[in-house]
Amino acid sequence: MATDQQTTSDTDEFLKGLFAQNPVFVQVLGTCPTLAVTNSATNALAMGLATTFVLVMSNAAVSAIRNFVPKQVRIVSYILVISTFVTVVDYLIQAISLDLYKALGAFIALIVVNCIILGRAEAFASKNNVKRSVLDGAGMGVGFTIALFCLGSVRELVGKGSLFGLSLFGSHYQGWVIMILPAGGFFTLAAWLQFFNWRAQRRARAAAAAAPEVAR
Amino acid sequence: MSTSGHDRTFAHGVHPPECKDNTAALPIRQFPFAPVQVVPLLQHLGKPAIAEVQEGQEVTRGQRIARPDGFMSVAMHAPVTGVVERIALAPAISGRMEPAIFIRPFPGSTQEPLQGAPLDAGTATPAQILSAIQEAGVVGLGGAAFPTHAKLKIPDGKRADTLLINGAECEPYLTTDHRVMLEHAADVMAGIPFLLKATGVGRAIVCIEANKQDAAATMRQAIPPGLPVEVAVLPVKYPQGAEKMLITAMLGREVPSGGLPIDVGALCVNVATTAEIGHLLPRGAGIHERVLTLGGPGIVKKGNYRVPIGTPLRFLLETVGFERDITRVFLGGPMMGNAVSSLDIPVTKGTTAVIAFTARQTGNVEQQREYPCIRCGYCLDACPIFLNPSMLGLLGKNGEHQRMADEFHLMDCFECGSCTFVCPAHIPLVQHFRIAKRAVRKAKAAAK
Amino acid sequence: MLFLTAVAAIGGLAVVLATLLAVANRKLAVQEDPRIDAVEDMLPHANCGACGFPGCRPFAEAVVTGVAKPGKCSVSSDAGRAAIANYLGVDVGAEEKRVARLACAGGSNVARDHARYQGLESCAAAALVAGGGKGCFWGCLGLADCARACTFDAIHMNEHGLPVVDEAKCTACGDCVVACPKDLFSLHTISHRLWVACKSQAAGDGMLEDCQVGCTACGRCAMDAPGLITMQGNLPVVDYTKNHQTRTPIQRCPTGAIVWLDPDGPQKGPAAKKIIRKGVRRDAPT
Amino acid sequence: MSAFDKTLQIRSSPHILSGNSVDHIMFHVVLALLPAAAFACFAFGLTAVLTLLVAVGACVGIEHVLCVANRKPSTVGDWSAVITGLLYGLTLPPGLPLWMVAIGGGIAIVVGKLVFGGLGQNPFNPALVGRAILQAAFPVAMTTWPVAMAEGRFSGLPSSLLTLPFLTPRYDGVTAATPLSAWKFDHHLAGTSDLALGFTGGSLGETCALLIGLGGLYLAARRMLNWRIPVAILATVALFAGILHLSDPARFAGPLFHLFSGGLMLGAVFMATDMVGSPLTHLGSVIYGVVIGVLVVLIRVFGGMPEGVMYAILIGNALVPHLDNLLRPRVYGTRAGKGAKA
Repeated sequence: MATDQQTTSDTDEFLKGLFAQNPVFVQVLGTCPTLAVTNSATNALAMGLATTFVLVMSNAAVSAIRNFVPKQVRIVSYILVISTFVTVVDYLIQAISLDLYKALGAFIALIVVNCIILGRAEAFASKNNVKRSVLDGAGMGVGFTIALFCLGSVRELVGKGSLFGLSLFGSHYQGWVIMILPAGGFFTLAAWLQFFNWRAQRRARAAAAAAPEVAR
Repeated sequence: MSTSGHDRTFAHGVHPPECKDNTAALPIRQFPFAPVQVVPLLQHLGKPAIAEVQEGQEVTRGQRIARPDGFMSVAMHAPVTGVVERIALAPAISGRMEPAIFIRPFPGSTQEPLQGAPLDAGTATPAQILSAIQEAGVVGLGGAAFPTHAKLKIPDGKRADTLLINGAECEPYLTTDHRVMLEHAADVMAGIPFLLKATGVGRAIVCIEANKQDAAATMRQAIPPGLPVEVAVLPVKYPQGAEKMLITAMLGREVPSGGLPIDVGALCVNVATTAEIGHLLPRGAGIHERVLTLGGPGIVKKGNYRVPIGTPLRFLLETVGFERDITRVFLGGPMMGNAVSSLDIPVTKGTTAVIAFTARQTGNVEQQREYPCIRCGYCLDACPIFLNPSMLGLLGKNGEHQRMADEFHLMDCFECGSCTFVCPAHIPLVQHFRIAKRAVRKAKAAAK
Repeated sequence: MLFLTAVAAIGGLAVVLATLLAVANRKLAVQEDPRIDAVEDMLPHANCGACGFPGCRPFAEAVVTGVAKPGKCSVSSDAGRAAIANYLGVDVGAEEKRVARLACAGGSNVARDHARYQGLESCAAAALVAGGGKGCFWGCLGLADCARACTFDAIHMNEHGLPVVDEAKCTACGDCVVACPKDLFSLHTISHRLWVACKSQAAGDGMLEDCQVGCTACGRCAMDAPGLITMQGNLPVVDYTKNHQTRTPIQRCPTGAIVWLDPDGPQKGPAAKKIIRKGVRRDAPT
Repeated sequence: MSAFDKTLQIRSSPHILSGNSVDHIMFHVVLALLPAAAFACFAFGLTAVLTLLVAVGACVGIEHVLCVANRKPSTVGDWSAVITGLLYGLTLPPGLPLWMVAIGGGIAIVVGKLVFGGLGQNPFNPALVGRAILQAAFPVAMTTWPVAMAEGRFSGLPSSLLTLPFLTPRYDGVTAATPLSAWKFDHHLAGTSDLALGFTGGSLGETCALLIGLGGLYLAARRMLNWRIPVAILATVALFAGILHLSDPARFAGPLFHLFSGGLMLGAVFMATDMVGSPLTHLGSVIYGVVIGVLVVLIRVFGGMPEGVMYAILIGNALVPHLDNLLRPRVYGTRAGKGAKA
């Protein structure tokens, strides 16, 4: 099944990850980092970018080796590739900001088992050429980053009244502590999922109403 | 065994308003003949009887007009001296059209009932008694209309030790058994020897609820010397008259799930059925009329009447009078009775009462909106067989009929209506169960 | 030194794990006929059971093993059945399209109710309460159990509360046949155009009070088409093994209980009286 | 006689109902809550009146608005939203900013009840869900307790009550620890009679244990409350606390203190007995009550928080489906080894 899928344009390949197949809001993958590190916009963005880097690089590598690796050992190889890049990111963040590194903690290492990455490697990169795999990884990564930022900004805004650490509502704002706690992650994710489902349903209804009785 | 214990009863159950005062004191009155009596060939559980008369043939009151078709069937007798007008379909309470014999009474006839060869309880063999009961067309007059001879036939290897004469009459409004016990105590006592002989049982207990103390006293006095009969008074509770509940209340035994009373050595016969056997067998006659209560707020001349079998409900209501705002008529008590859609339905052997409700009574049932189940648990405390109606209702609503039967003992439900009666959310639980039971039976039949 | 240790560790792990994988691959491999998956993919995934199998996958297994013919799937299109037959290199086993037919025409405009049913909005529920209150004890109760049971959106209730089958969408899955508590539905090949739209065993004028379009058992259709139609009970029965492509039997029917099902609606004979009552009349005196 | 010319109605048996109904039960629960609510108003003055009004108003309002927005008939007529609002209001500390009261009420109805499908579907007590989320969101405001029976409570309002929405409240009046936190953190024991009669600080409904018990008796007498649950909870708490007290009276408070302090009475009588969230069977009810009772004492004595009734009941709620599934009633005629006798 190593045939390249050439039905969509390169741009679409990138854009699909942003909304139509957003890994968090549509595919509901990678919920562990989604819930754990989105208590502030900064953390969310950093986690998103780190994951994007790993996604792009691992997709490229997996795609490049797809024709050499036997089917039986492909998962082992993918994990090896992924964990290598995660280790690189781990060092990278440590070098950029130690505070950020401490805030993200174990979740950087846990990118290895983020099912978005292994999922894309298995579902896409192993069947497509390097260029399209990189685009797919970038799209998924940006989509993941957008989703994390959606959560992180809302949680920081409601929980602390600030964004990227900048206070927005003045010092008298009463922060909602629960939004910073893990429980707030669940509530916010649920609200966003609700919004995306509602949007999808409304579109489906509009499409059904626009199509003039095709079925008959 | 004590005969006055008030502690003997079953667990759970409900206390609906009794509503018996209106008719309990009224003696049984003979009802006139309708212009046409409609005698359905199927008035019992089992196979319909086979008509033995032709159109245009003259029949005498009490004459056999249909013979039983096999063991699970009983004979039919002419309710009136007259002429067979036609044999055609007539509406039945089941919602189907069933074949029936239409008899037009002779206006000038004396209407003297026909009698046959008498049977003596002392000399008859059990087989003779059973066949005589079948020939007399006797079925359970408490409402189920199960052929009595089939119930009394003890299966090989089984043995019964107690015969319960069921005079509980726990349904609201109903007073027929009460009046029969007061007015026909001798017939009841004459019937018991036949039943004991036929089944080989050593003792009989007449079970009466505590709201019929006068009947209990009358029955006690009527016990002839030497007859092993006791009278027991039970606390008032619905559904005490259900066979399983009565056995548990009196004997402390539980009929196994899916089993019969005989599995725990008990037999239950309705008191009116017993009286009928005691009346008919010594005369060699057959059932051609029965006692029923005409009651409910929609009826003007409420009372207990001896009504010829086959009297159409329309004639019944028009004779005793009805309120203008009558909205609902049902046969049997308000807890388990069946609503009728057509007044062309005739009175059959299983008709214990005709109750009519007016808009006032029906209003408080129908205008109650249905709420979601709030898990109050009232239904669990009401169900006499300890089901979980709350859960069953939920599954029924979702159409999970097979699961109801497999996991929650749906088929043990006998539709007494206690759960629906107490449900504050007004969920039609029993209706859900009926649909589910039917679906499960249908699926089972299809699988075979 | 660190570099060497790392290479040794990962390389050593690779050797051990590769051996493990090789063993697992040999011992635990499962073989299943891949054509079953392929055929299942080509089926409509309706799992309706019209083929006589519990669902699409068991049917696919049966087709692959040659137990059943692809044509048994009435839900799939002609092209779909042909594709499966082509893929497996077997014969389609063509069957004529069948549809569900309703043996009742007593909508609320022509049939009256004896009593007003109250309770759960379902035919199965109403049928258990004194038959549902409809004047005709055999007739359609109009509470749409069949329309709800239909997974193909092929049954819709018309303005008189009578279900209408969309022959184009009907796949003869039989769900409505099971759902109807009055057993009014049956499956027929689409060429059966001569149709008795009544199941009432009642006869004569008495039944006309309950339904204007019911069969009065007058027997004219049987007289006009001897051999093709026989009266059984109080209803005409069409023998579809005979030549039934004739409109003769409907000509003299006084109520229009026997009809010719044209694709654009049922055609009544010229003798059928016009329906006078037009409005919806759900309650009439008992 | 005249001829019969009517159309009959037909419906499935039974043809009579007991006359009880859901709104009837709910209304009586509201009635039973009124004495405790009235006492709260007496003890805390205008603050309590406003808090309860806003709590009930928020619950009823949001339920009505969401029903209408979803084009469904409004369900506020069944009184259940009023109960949620009243119970929720009674769990709040007096002086909590009204904007927080309103938000918590909305959360109680939306997250606690409507997302599960409305009345009858909610696994947890909605009032407690609202309070739990509020407690997690605003831990400081939710644990600041103005004193009861303060002077001038009927003439003025504490400034914290009228804090503008989304701003941090500032407290100007006298605040005090609740008896439970006083015991836990300062080892100060309040008198039993003060506790029972409600002359101590705490949430609105945590004060007068006797009036709550009275409401419970009223409902139990009308069979609108499963008495097994409060009895099991209170007995377990008394027993457990009593054993601890006997083992080390200096370290552990006595059973009476535990019974009458905090939200135990309100929780045991009105919250744990919420029909929707409690078990169907009698044995299940007792187990449920014992579990809650044990949890209450565990949290109070060994946990980090002074009060644990809320979490105990929520955990108890979570057990209910399993209790119902495990403890199915034994169906008539299925007793093992009880077959034919003859």
